[in-house]
Amino acid sequence: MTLETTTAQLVDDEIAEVADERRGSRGRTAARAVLRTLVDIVLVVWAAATLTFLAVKLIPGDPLDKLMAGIQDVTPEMRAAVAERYGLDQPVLVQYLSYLAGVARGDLGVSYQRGVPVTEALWAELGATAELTAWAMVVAIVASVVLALATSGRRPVARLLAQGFELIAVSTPSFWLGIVLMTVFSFGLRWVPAFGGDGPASLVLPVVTLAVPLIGVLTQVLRERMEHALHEPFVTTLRSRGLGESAVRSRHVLRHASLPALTLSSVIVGSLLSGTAVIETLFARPGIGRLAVDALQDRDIPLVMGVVIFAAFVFIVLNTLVDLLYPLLDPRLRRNR
Amino acid sequence: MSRPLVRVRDLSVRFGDAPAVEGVSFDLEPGRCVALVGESGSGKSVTGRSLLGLVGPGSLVEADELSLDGADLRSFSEREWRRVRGGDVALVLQDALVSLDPLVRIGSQVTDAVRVHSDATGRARRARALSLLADVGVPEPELRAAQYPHELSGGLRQRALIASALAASPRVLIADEPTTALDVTVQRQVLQLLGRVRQAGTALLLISHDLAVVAQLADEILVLKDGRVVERGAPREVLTAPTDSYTRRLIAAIPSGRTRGERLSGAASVSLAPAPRARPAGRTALRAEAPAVAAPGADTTAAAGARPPAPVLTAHGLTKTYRRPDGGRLRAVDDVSFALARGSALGVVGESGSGKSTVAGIVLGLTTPDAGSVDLDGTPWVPAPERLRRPRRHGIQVISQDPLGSFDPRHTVEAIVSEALAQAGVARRDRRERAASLLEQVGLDASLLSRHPLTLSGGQRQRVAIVRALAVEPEVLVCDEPVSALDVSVQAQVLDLLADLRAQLGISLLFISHDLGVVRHVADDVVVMRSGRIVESGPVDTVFDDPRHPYTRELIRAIPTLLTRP
Amino acid sequence: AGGGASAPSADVPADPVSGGTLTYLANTEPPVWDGQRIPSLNVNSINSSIFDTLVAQDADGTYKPGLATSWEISDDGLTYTFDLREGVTFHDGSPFDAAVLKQNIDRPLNEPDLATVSTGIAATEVVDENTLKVTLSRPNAALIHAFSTPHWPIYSGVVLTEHTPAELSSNPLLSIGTGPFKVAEYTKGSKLVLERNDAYDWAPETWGHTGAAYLDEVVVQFVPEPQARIGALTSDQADAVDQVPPLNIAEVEAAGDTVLQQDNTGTPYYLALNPNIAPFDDRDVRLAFRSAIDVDGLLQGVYGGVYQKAWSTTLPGTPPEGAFDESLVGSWGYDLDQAESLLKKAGYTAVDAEGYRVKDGERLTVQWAVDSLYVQTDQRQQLGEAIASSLKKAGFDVVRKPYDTASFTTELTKGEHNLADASRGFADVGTSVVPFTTRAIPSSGGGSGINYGLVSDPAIDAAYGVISSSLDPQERIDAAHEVQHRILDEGYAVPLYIPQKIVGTTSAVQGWKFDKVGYTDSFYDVWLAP
Amino acid sequence: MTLSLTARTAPARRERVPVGVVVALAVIGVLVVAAVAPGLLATQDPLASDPADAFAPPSAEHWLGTDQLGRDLYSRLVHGAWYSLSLGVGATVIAVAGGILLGVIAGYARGITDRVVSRGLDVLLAFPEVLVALVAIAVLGPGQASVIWAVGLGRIPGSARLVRSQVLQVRQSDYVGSAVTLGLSPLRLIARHVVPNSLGPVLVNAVLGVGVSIIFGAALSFLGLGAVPPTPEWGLVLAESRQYLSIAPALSIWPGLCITVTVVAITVAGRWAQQRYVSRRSSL
Ligand SMILES: Nc1ncnc2c1ncn2[C@@H]1O[C@H](COP(=O)(O)OP(=O)(O)OP(=O)(O)O)[C@@H](O)[C@H]1O
Ligand SMILES: Nc1ncnc2c1ncn2[C@@H]1O[C@H](COP(=O)(O)OP(=O)(O)OP(=O)(O)O)[C@@H](O)[C@H]1O
Ligand SMILES: [Mg+2]
Ligand SMILES: [Mg+2]
Repeated sequence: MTLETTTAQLVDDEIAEVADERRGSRGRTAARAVLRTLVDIVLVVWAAATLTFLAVKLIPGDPLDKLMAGIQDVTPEMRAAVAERYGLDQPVLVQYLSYLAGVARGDLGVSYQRGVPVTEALWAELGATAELTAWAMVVAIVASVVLALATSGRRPVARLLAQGFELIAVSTPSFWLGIVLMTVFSFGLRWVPAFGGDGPASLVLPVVTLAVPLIGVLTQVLRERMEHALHEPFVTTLRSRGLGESAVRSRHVLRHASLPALTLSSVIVGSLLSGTAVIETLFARPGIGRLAVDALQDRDIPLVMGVVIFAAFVFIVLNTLVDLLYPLLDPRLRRNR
Repeated sequence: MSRPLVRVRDLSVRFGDAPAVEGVSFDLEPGRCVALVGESGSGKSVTGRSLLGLVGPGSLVEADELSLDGADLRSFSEREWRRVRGGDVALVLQDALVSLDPLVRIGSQVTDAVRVHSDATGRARRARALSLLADVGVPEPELRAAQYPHELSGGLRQRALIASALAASPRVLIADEPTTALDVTVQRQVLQLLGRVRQAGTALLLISHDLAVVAQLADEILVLKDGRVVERGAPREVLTAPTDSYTRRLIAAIPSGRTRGERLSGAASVSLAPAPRARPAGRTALRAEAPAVAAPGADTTAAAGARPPAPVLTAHGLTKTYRRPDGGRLRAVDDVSFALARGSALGVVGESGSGKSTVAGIVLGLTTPDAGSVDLDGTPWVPAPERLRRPRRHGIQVISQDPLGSFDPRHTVEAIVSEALAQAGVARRDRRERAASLLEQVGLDASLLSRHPLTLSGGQRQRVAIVRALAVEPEVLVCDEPVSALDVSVQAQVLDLLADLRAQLGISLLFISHDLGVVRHVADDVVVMRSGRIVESGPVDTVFDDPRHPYTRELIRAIPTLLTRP
Repeated sequence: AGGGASAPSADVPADPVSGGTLTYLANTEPPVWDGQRIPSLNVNSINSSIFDTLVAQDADGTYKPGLATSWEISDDGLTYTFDLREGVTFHDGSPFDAAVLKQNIDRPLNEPDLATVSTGIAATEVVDENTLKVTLSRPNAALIHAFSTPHWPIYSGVVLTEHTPAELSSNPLLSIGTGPFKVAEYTKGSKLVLERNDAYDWAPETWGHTGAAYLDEVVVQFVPEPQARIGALTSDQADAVDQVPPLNIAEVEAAGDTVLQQDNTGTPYYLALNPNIAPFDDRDVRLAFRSAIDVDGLLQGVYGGVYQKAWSTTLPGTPPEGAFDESLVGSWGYDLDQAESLLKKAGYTAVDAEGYRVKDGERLTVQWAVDSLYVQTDQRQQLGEAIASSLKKAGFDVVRKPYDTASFTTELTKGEHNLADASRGFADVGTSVVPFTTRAIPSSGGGSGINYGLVSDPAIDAAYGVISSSLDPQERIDAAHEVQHRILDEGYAVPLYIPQKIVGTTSAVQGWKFDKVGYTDSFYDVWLAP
Repeated sequence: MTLSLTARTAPARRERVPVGVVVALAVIGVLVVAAVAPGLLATQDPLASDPADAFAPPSAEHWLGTDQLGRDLYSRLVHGAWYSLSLGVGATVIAVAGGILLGVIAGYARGITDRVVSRGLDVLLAFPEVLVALVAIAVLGPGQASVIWAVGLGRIPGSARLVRSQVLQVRQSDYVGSAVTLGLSPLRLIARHVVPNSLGPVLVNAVLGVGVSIIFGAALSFLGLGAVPPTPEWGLVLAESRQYLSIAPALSIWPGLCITVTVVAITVAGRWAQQRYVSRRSSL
């Protein structure tokens, strides 16, 4: 849902910025780089925890009501007992500090609604989300590379068709797409099951639903960057050495386009991990996205905060990973040898 | 051999309706060099590329004959072209710095053509890459082959590019501007390399806008203008006895020591009297004290006057250190001191990266030095709080290499000049008139006011930049490579204008250039920089005629000489 | 209806056969698996296959032996003595006895946030291995009923000793009971697999057979999208699906599948009016409001006539038998003229430019607080919109204000709303009365807050006192009738429709059962025709 | 460079607007009319329900038929344009305004301010957009305004980052240097040069963001957190219609089409603007 925000334009600037930052930090020793990453993680997690804590406190609705839901004759004593158990009787500042202390120990508290440690709840959902996200990314990347290779800067008709597809792909609400795919391919043609955790067949529809808009975005970026690279002088040099069109594209140009695609992908993966609520709901799959929405609706504060901290953590880690991958793809960003 | 290797007869290339090349004919023979010269856009590159079928999309190539070794190139299919490219005919592209894939190792790129045109094994290709790199004079080929383009200096990159062109032993080498963007010293090495290639029996098509470069190598020179050959012949004839007026102007416009005090463009000097209007008292006084004078000893057209009491600009011990990308420290400017006499021109020369622009930035108060100070008019200027500096900023202005980049892309000429006039305190209603008169003074039509800089020629743009600087009536103009992006003919106009500024307004110039000819033409005194330090300084003639520092000597020796007189 | 089962069709063998896997698509996944923690009817539909109850409620609302072979209630209604069945073992092989039962019944004494804390249980005592005595602090007429529901799951003692309550809540693999199925596999958010308990030999007489269950396996998948459930059923990806929307019944039947409909018990889906603030502080306005709603017409439009109008706040079939006051049928209805005259009487004589009634310059505006999650079930959103827009005819300006569940509770606590909608399913009349008692008024200090109308009426409170403590069914029934009359007379609520459980199955599925509330019961008797 | 130069100097040669863009602009035109003056296009009251006449097929009275409550689908969709467009535009305005404020501060101020604001942006970027929206809606309560804020707030960090990188580029440019040597004050410099020149890609991105916001709003409706019924917001109409997919598929097709066509039209127009901008830029 969030991924379409990132247009080619944004990616460009992001690349420029990442490259700048990289260049700036190239000289640092490995130890310093690790330290910097750690400090970043700590800072971002702290800020995320603090912001969410504030936001959640702003939300109307007493979590105690939620905790006591269903009990018919609640006495004030019972409320007090429960409040004490969850630390809700403490002043807000104390709650905040003890929460931070918990986070520092890797303890995100206990979910009000599920009664299990938040880390456990997240961990339980992570697998399903990761599976869905990973496959969707693989499908999206393969499809967009093929599409971009085949249509960048040539074959006007195919290019036009592909562009039309991309436009529609990014312009269609994914829940709607999912319902249509399900109706046609599962209930109508009966090719694949719509749900059920068994086997890869039941993954097909959710993965495709998730991947289609990604394909749209990624192909657009890839093609735009490939066409950009095709105009670079080095391409003329390659051609003047007698290289054929496909060799120029697949061996050289694609690599140039893969840099922005990589940045974009990391942004996408980051947002997918917590933003797949719609697909998960539709296809009856477990996952972090659904967990997040439910937690918020239930005022399950520890769980909400856990999801945010998790998302922030994933975001930073992915960024760091991409930072590490960059120099592999682009030697200009490598540390001096 | 009766037939030449490549025969071009009446070649014309058009893009849509616009002709880029018309009626060009020449022959290439083994071991000989044909040179194409001419100003930017005259069709040199297009001519060269048509021998490879790489003119570009939307082009129409026609010729009475276009043949390689007897084979008619006009009828080639894409497949056949591919066999020719890199195999028989190789191209060294114009922009050496960006003509190698930045993501692929040098060694692999050098043998691209080998991979395409033979089935040599990886091992054989590797060996070939090393020997090629060694052949073109790349030191430590083992190391370089494993590096990426950005890790090589410009000269090494240019040599690697030539090596990659030579990989499949082509019979024809097209070298498009192989030395632009290179320092004089590196330029000399590359020219020597091309000379060796030619000696080895390769036919060479050399393309350049620089007559001096071409003069060293060519057996035949073709001068192009607007896609047509206006003059051709052996270098000696073309350079010493040009028959075409364009060629003559081209040659005359090349600045050098000989041309000092002469007008390069042939046009008359312009009148630059400041418009009569009320000026802040302090500045009027200053003017009165500093009449239009040039530094003594300079044989400019200006009359010599009394020596001014103090230099207008002095720099003491400027030092600036940057953090290098690899974490190390780089002394971009190291203990640099100099003085700029009122009304004189101080040249700053040095190879790329020697710290010239950094000095300019410090003097302009845009870059904060780590140490050292600058006095303007005898009053501390750098370091000083920006708040105090702002009211004095009009006194020192800048003309940069890229005038277009120095204009807000949204602004028209009028907006650009008006902004400066506003800073100078000119009332809104007077601005347009004043701007028009300033433009006229530098030889531009007032009708340009409504134009966008984008639609102006390079020379016009640079003059607009000068107008903007003049609008605030500066005492010092810092010129950072003001003409290096211009064709010789345009360059001549701008240099003449700068001379007029000095002569008529008494403006002092800090003139930065890597072109020693230009510096020698313009400057009274010169400082030579290397790695951030001043290695030599003094009056321009002394330094050029009797260089004492070995680096200066090397620089001067490397200047390509225009005429191959014995 | 009531405990109904699908009639076997002609071409299907009449004798049940064993074996097979049933794939059942439930509409939601229970957020919590421990029945004691949350009174979710959906969790009952699953837990009833895993756990046995202490007593079993029969189709007629009476109670039959379950894990307790007999029980005795002292005259003061404060002491219950249960004799327990022998030879019963949990799925983990441990035996069921009084000590284990004590462990289970003692849980609310130690965990203040269990839904079952307020049952009045004060102490339990193991008399001997198969006898347990339970002492109450106050009489509780609904206790036996409570013990007949899976809200009192009876866990293996091993589980209770070794695992925290939190673990029981989140992990159904710990749901180790004595029931006919055991949990074999669980994927959070996706599915739960039940496997037959071959040792099962203690089915209560309320069931259709004895011995082990027929099905080998039941796969329960959680699919919230109704359209997806229907698609799965009609494309044979599922054997049974929960909650077929009324409008889709025809479609399901056309595909050759069977639709089972079961009326719920407890309260109907009703509108609770807040009589504390204007305009509903005037009884005439409340009654005018009720008369202005064309319940039958709206139900026909929104549900295609599948749902029936409810006449009272207690549904027919709610135990004990006779609790629903039949005399109320036809006692009220749609009457715009009456609404108009009542409104005029209440002072709403003028009509403004937009057609709304006005009194003293105040428009007749009704703020309807809506729980945005809750209304998504059963097309209640559509019904609500239709009601709101139809009330314009009588001059009511109904404004629906959605809140998410947590804010909704808070909003009601403030008491600034005029209207809220609700329904409560439970197979005992007490539950249909509680939502109108003072004790159930939501407040920030305590109380579970199911009295959405914030009604505080001594007459109802007194009657509820009888209903909740009397052990004499007739006394309870009389009190319940009194409450139903009072609510309708005073216009505290507008009953709308009788909720139904509508389950779709393939034609092979036989022996489907619903519990007394009207929810899917244990899969024990279900079998698949070959 | 020479190339575009000639193109620019010859204003006589007018740029041809591609057919697709013309269509897109026409669609946007119709949408704006529908949003601003739905009465001109709609044939019925979008809220008037008649459950007895539910799921009526298209007819002269109901051009696209009626929905589950017997409301005129066509009129609902016409009236929905306002909600969807105001959501898209409103959220984008919030995102861009917030983005400019934060981005200019971060990009122009150097040192500690930049570090603090940039890190802050990192944190905000790390927040899942869905959660930001959910929290915003939970805090602000339901309603069109909340949804606009929710979607807009979630997009501020991305927009701020874009502004910041633009400002960084602009402030390194020669023309800013030249303006400094002329002695312009910082505020004048920001107002005259930095902000106007940073804005181009930001605005183009904003146009594309309108479509993104509309889709995001529709997803919120699907999750039951978006527009409030009986608002005829397209996302909500679509989300509601999915329950009747098998009995009245047209109910889903039309709102789905409205969303897709709108977003496609806005994107096509935005791309076109972007290309024009880029080609103008690169020719500079
Ligand atoms: N692909 C192209 N499409 C359209 N016009 C082109 C193209 N390539 C070159 N031209 C035009 O052809 C003319 C000659 O260009 P060419 O590149 O040969 O000039 P040049 O002499 O090499 O100049 P320079 O010194 O700047 O490299 C120019 O007017 C240029 O604008
Ligand atoms: N902002 C900066 N950060 C880091 N290093 C810089 C910066 N500006 C300049 N340098 C480095 O300082 C050195 C001197 O640069 P400077 O631009 O002054 O050289 P120059 O003599 O003007 O060269 P050229 O002739 O190529 O313009 C170079 O090595 C350059 O890379
Ligand atoms: Mg050229
Ligand atoms: Mg420089």
